[in-house]
Amino acid sequence: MIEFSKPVIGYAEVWPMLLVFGVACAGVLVEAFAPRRVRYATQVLLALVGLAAAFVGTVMIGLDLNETAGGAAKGGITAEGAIVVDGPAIFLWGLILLIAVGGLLLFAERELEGGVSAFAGQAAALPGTEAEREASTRGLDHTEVFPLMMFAVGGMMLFPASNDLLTMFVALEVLSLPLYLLSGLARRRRLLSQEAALKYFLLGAFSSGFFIYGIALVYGYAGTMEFGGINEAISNNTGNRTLLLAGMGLISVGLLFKVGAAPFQAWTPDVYQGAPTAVTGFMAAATKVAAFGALMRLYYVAFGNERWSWQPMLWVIAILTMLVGALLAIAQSDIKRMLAYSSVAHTGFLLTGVLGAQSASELSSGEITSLQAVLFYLVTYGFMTLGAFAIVSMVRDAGGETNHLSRWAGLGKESPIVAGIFAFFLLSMAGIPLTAGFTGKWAVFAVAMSAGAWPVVVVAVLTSALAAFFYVRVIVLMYFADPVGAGPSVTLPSVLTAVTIALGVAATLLLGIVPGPVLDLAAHAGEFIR
Amino acid sequence: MSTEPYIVLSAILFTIGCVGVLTRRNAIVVFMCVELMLNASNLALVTFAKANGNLEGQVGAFFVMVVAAAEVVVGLAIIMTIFRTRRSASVDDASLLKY
Amino acid sequence: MIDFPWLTTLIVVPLVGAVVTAFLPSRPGAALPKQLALLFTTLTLAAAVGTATQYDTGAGMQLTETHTWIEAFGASYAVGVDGIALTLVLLTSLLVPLVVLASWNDADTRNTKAFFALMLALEGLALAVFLAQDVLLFYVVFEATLIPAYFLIGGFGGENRARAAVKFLLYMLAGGLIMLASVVGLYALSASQGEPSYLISNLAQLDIGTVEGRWLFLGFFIAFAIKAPMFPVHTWLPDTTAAATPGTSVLLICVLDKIGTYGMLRFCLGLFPEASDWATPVVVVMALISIVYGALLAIGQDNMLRLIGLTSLSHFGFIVLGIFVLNSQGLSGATLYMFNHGLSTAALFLIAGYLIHRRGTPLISAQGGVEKVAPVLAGTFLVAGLATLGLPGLSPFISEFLVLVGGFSHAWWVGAIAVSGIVLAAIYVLLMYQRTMTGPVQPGVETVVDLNRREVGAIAPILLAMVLVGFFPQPLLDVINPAIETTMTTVGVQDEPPTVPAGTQAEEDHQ
Amino acid sequence: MSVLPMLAPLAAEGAEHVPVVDPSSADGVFTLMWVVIALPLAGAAILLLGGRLTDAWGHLLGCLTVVGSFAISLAMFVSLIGRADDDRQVSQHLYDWISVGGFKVGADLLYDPLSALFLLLITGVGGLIHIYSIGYMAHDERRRRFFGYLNLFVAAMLVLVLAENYLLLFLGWEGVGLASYLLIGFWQYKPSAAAAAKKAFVINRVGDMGMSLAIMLIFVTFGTISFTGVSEAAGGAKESTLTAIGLLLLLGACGKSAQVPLQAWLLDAMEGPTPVSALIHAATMVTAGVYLIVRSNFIFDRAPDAQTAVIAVAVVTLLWGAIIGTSKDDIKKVLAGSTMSQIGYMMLGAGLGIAGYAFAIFHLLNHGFFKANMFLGAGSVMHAMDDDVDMRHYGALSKMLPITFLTFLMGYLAIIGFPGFSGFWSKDKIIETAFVDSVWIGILATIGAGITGFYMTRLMLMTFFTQKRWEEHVHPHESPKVMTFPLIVLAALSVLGGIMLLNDWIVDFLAPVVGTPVHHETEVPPIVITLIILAVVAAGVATAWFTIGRSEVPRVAPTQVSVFTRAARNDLYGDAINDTLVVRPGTHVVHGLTTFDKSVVDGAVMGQASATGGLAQVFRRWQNGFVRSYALSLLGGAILVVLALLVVNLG
Repeated sequence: MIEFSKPVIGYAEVWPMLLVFGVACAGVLVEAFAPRRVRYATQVLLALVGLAAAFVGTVMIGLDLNETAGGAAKGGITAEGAIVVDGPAIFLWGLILLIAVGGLLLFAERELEGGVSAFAGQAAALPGTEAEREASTRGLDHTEVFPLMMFAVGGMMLFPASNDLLTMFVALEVLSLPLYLLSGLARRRRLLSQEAALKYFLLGAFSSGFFIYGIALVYGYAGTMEFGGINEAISNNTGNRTLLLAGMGLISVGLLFKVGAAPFQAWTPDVYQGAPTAVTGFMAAATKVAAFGALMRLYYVAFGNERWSWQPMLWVIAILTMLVGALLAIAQSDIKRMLAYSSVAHTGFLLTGVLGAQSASELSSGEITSLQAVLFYLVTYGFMTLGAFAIVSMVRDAGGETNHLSRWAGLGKESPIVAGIFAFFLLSMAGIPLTAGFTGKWAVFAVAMSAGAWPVVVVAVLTSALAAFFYVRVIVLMYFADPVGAGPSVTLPSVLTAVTIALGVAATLLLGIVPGPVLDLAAHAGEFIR
Repeated sequence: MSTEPYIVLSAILFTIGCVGVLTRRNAIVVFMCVELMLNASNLALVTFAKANGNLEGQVGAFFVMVVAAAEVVVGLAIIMTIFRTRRSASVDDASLLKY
Repeated sequence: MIDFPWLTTLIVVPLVGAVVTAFLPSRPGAALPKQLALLFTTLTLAAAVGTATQYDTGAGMQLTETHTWIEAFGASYAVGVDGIALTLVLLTSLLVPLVVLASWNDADTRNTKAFFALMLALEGLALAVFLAQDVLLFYVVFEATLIPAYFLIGGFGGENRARAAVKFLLYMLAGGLIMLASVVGLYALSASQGEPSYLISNLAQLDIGTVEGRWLFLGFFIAFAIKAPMFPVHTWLPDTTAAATPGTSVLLICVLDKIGTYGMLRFCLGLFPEASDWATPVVVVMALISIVYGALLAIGQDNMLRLIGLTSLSHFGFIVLGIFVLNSQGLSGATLYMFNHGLSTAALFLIAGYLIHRRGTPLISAQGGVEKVAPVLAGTFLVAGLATLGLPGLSPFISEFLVLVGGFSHAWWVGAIAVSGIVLAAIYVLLMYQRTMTGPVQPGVETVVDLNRREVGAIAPILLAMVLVGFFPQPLLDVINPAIETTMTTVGVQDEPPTVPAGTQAEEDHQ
Repeated sequence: MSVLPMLAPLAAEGAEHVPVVDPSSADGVFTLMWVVIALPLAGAAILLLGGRLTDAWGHLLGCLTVVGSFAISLAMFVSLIGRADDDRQVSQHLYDWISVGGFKVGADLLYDPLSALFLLLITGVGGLIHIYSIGYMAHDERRRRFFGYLNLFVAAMLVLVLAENYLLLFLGWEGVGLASYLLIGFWQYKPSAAAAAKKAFVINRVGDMGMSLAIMLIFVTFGTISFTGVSEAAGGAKESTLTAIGLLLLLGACGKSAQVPLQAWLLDAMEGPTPVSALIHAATMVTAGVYLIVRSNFIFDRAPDAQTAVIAVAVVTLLWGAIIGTSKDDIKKVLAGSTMSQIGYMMLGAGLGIAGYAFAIFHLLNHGFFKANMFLGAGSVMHAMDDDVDMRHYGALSKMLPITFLTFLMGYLAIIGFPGFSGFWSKDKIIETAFVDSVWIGILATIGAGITGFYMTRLMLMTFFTQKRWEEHVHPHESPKVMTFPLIVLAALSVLGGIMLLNDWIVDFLAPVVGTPVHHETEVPPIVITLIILAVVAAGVATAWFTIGRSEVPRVAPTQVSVFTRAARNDLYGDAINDTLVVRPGTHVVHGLTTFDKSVVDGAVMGQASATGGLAQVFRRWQNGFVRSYALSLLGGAILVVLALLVVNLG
């Protein structure tokens, strides 16, 4: 009989995450009990303080991490082996929290819609009915978006920090479910928003079906769900390899779906387009960060000894993803769909970094590691994506946001600063030097090249050229084309959106010119704990 | 005891779920098929737990059930709004977002 | 003064100028941004002259500054100057103020301060390209130059500017990204042999395998071939020059495109000597095709700006030829050619720009008889044209002849084909001159006024420089030669000795 | 050394030693060598850059600089004669021009008997023509610029003949080409003038191509391009190499000296003002090809095949030019054809090797005198006839323009080779030497002399004799003194040029440069050959007298003429040949390439771009909006992933 002992959670290490969850729960309570007029302010303040505190906590924990594994890694496993708080996890936490702050500011923006937020006044009210009109005249807001977002952030923090398959699954669902809802809450173009939510939900659920079945198979192979244990089982080579491979494949499907890799990318354009722009920005940036963190932990830790079999698979996926993303983006005429495909292409580049994993013995001193490169890329990607979508939310006409590209013509004349910033983000996404996009690209290409994946790098380079085309097209439209009709107009946002954009610009510029500190931080984070 | 029949069964259930998602138009049915896939996983988990002689799989099955329940909450909410707006639960009707 | 950071100053001054110009408020057409641009470019010229005075011809790479930049990438902020770089720095810093002067009123109806700020930014980045001693730094500034160039073409050009700008940018990006693969490959290679480093001096020590070397070489070469440009990746060139303002074209063709040939010299030869040698036959043939093809196309053009653009295709053929024949005449000639082509083509572009500005059309068929009404314009245009066709006494002759000698030493047929370029050059230059400047005064031309002082002032230094270098090229060659010798040592080639050396015969006669 | 056996037969044949250029450093008056060039160059710079400020006195400055150069040249010449035979080569090093690796070229000047004669010719005749131009161009508002160009020409020509190496020679070579371009197109508002100028330059460039290649080959072979170094080492080179160098130099010479097949520009070049035709296209520049070959004697003497080629070109050209001259009505074009033909004689002389070099130069100098004389005379006639050049509008001018007529007559007698006149001595010597080489060449050259007699007589008759055919409003008058003075001086020289042959002075004088000829006996005595030539010339003169002098000259050229006349009028179809073989195919190539560039080269890139766009449009359709098809692709992806894993493992 196993003697019962109180589980050790290690609050000292995981409290920032718990705090976020706590804030989310508190948000639900606020929603239930606070009077309507103070709800918005309370929710925003609560979430902001919660995220800030969590961020401070993350930094403090990060400074305190003990070195393990001979100095190669830092931190430790806690919560009965379910959660691991190591360097990369802390790094990702910090990043997710920063992006969440930016996302929160976008969520809280009320200037653009003339005093109300971008979310449906009353989601349950049917579009075009009296109820909806009433909700909008009364200036109703769904302040539930804030707790929903906090739950998602909590899930995102748990995702890359989970140390076993089950925790990972739970984290996946915790981060996904609120996002499904958030996607459907747009104030304008309700039909599209709801459709996006439905598609996202059905496909998400479908993919998590694969994910959990994969978990079952891997569990069947290894007899344990813990990553370390799985790795050990692989090195001992016990059990039925078909189970392992099939399980690995199915788990990959779930993760690759989340990061939006081809051929699992189908949901991205539809959801990115339909969801409220603030949600799209947050989701595009933060989900990718969390999912790549989890992906790498799974591949590097659980399947680390099986590298030679998943690397070729990732080659195929990465190449496919880059091609699909770059090619289809060319054909888009909606800015959000174009950014969605661009994000698919970025997934491809990130995968290029992931597949560049090499064991420590293969690396020479001072050489950039795959983990370091991908973490760095995530930083650059996160900020520029958030910033870009923030800009998208500002370009509007009478019917709300004008996402059709033709309506962006002549923006450079109308509002040189906004156009300039957007052009800067686009150039960064295209990977032009002196922007963060370039340094990120360089890093992932370099690790892939070091690992001998030169064909992937060549494809990556070619698709970058292809991708440049559609980014440049937007710049041409903004600067060198004459406006059609009344032309686009830029609604001046409140300081909230402005701060987010400023954050994005600053990060993109600094990481382009002096990426050293962040790269060092990523290097300092060390390896994953096995 | 051989685990094979259970695993085969679970695989068959999973496949049925899959095919169901692909073929059915009604969002509720599609969603039920996803649930079927989750339950196929549960069966596999429990089977492997028995075979491996530890409890992790069984615990996992519980978690999956909880998660599935949560999914239902969210899913039904979304499907309901769509249905109320469109007067249709057919997933094929929701196809404005394309190309 | 010994530790004064000359090279950083060179890079920073125009960049600061760009920022200042861009952020000081002014209306379109205001004089302030123009004066600022002139001030900062002149300061840069002063810094370049200062650098030249500090330069010691025999001392190889010098005035170097090295600071760690991105440690994780092995990248440093490393700048230095040798004979090749100094030549191009002088060219750049000389041309830009003149371009500013010549383009004084080109952007009056548009965003004037942006126009001049972009020019300054372009200058700073171009100088950084020539001075970079670190491959990543080079790559970064190399690509960064595209952005100001792109906006200069697309924002301030004429008809079809947006299309031309996109074409330009995409060509360049394609080349640049291919090069990125090689840049990244160099990192991988360098990391596999110890601490990763991007310093050219360290990379040159690498033990690069034959196959790897050739692939990496290709990545660099393709990018430079597009940049230079060479047949068959040249089609962006005439479109761009036709759409951009002449001043922009000068910056693009006379300064930026030199990066391509400079890169071949510095990186293709410097880092991949074996591969360069291996590629020589193909590159030489491509260069020959470029020479003849560009010249033939130029003959058939009716648009002056396209024509001048295409002549550059021919000239870049010569430069590439000089580089890849791998002998001292070819290499020194090619380096000098970069300088001289910058001068002569700049003069052609600017003067053609004056005429186009007055006539409102770049079409040759719309001109005629300009000499009668504007003799100074015609005269300077003729001198620039004669320089372009390689008339002895003007500087381009020296370099063209050196390249031809180099080509001939490489193989007689190379020299024989390349030399046909001088006939074709005579045809396209003189045909253009004949059709635009001579003959009866065409309708519309009679109102053309002769050049004013500002315009002459922008051209005169170029013409003067061409005559001076034409008669006294040796000071410049003395700067170039040692750097070329170093390059040849790196590649491991030597000049072929003459078959019947003079001097030895006499001794035998005496015996 | 393998060269010795090769040299042996030469040595055995006679004492024909190819001299080596071995100059001593300049001292005394020779240190002023550079000033000879610098004076006109400074003049050109002042006149061209000075603008209208120099309008008033520009022409005087232009004349002064050239006269100054002539004075120095004369001083140097006197000083040179005072030196010993083997000490008549002087060089002056100005500065290092180009030095790259083994390619070292100095700005070095070489003054030797050959250069000395040329210097006198250029500055002397040039000075006279400058003076003449003061009058001729008096009414042109751009006279100052004209003098600037003339000065530029003189400077370049002096560089050409004073250069100590091939590249510096090439500098002068191209410089005179530029001056020629500028001066042919001086009245560039006339489209014909502008076109002629361009044509001259472009055809010359074809020759320059040969010249450039020759220099490269010389460098590759000898590692130097100085005359000193090459002449010293030439004996060691393979004959085939030397032949190649020789042929390439010949190509250059053909361009500059308007020899077949690069002859077509010279007739068009008459678009320039007449003094230009006299100076550049008769007396000096066009003879640069002869100079080049004579200067490169150390190469040609060792490359008999190249010499044969020179002779072939020369003979064809001397007949070609002469035939063209017979049918032209434009007085300047007759003279141009004649120039072409006379240069053919010089080339013939140069092609004959050591035996002929001196005579080639001798004829060159004489031709410089009499042809300049005649061109200026023609200019004087045109001056009188309101710039009409058509001889059919002349007639009976001998009374109206007595000085012009008399001086022209001297030139006429000189060119047809009237005994005692300069042309008689030099042409006779060349034909005589040709007979030694080959009877056929001698016969052809003699025929050429006969034709010369015909067309020059025709010119004389149509211009100065026969009946008046003047245009209305034309009142012929003699030219001012400033124009007749040069005519008189040149006429005197045309008569007296033969003095240079006294005691074989010119042959001995040039011997340090071109070698001492061994005297070969002809099969018939020289006097017989001379008599035959005179007879043939007399026949030509007589034919002209009977066909033109005795009948009425129509004012409009008859159109019903023989095939030969028509061919000659069309310059023997030289332009047509160029057109068919070069210009038209060239135009087609250019147009074809332009299309090719747009559709194939650019089309490939652009097509690729649009193909990518099209592909994107196709794939875009896959995103059809139906969630179930997305699910299908997800399932497909899952299968792909699992299969990929399995394949890697099992395969």
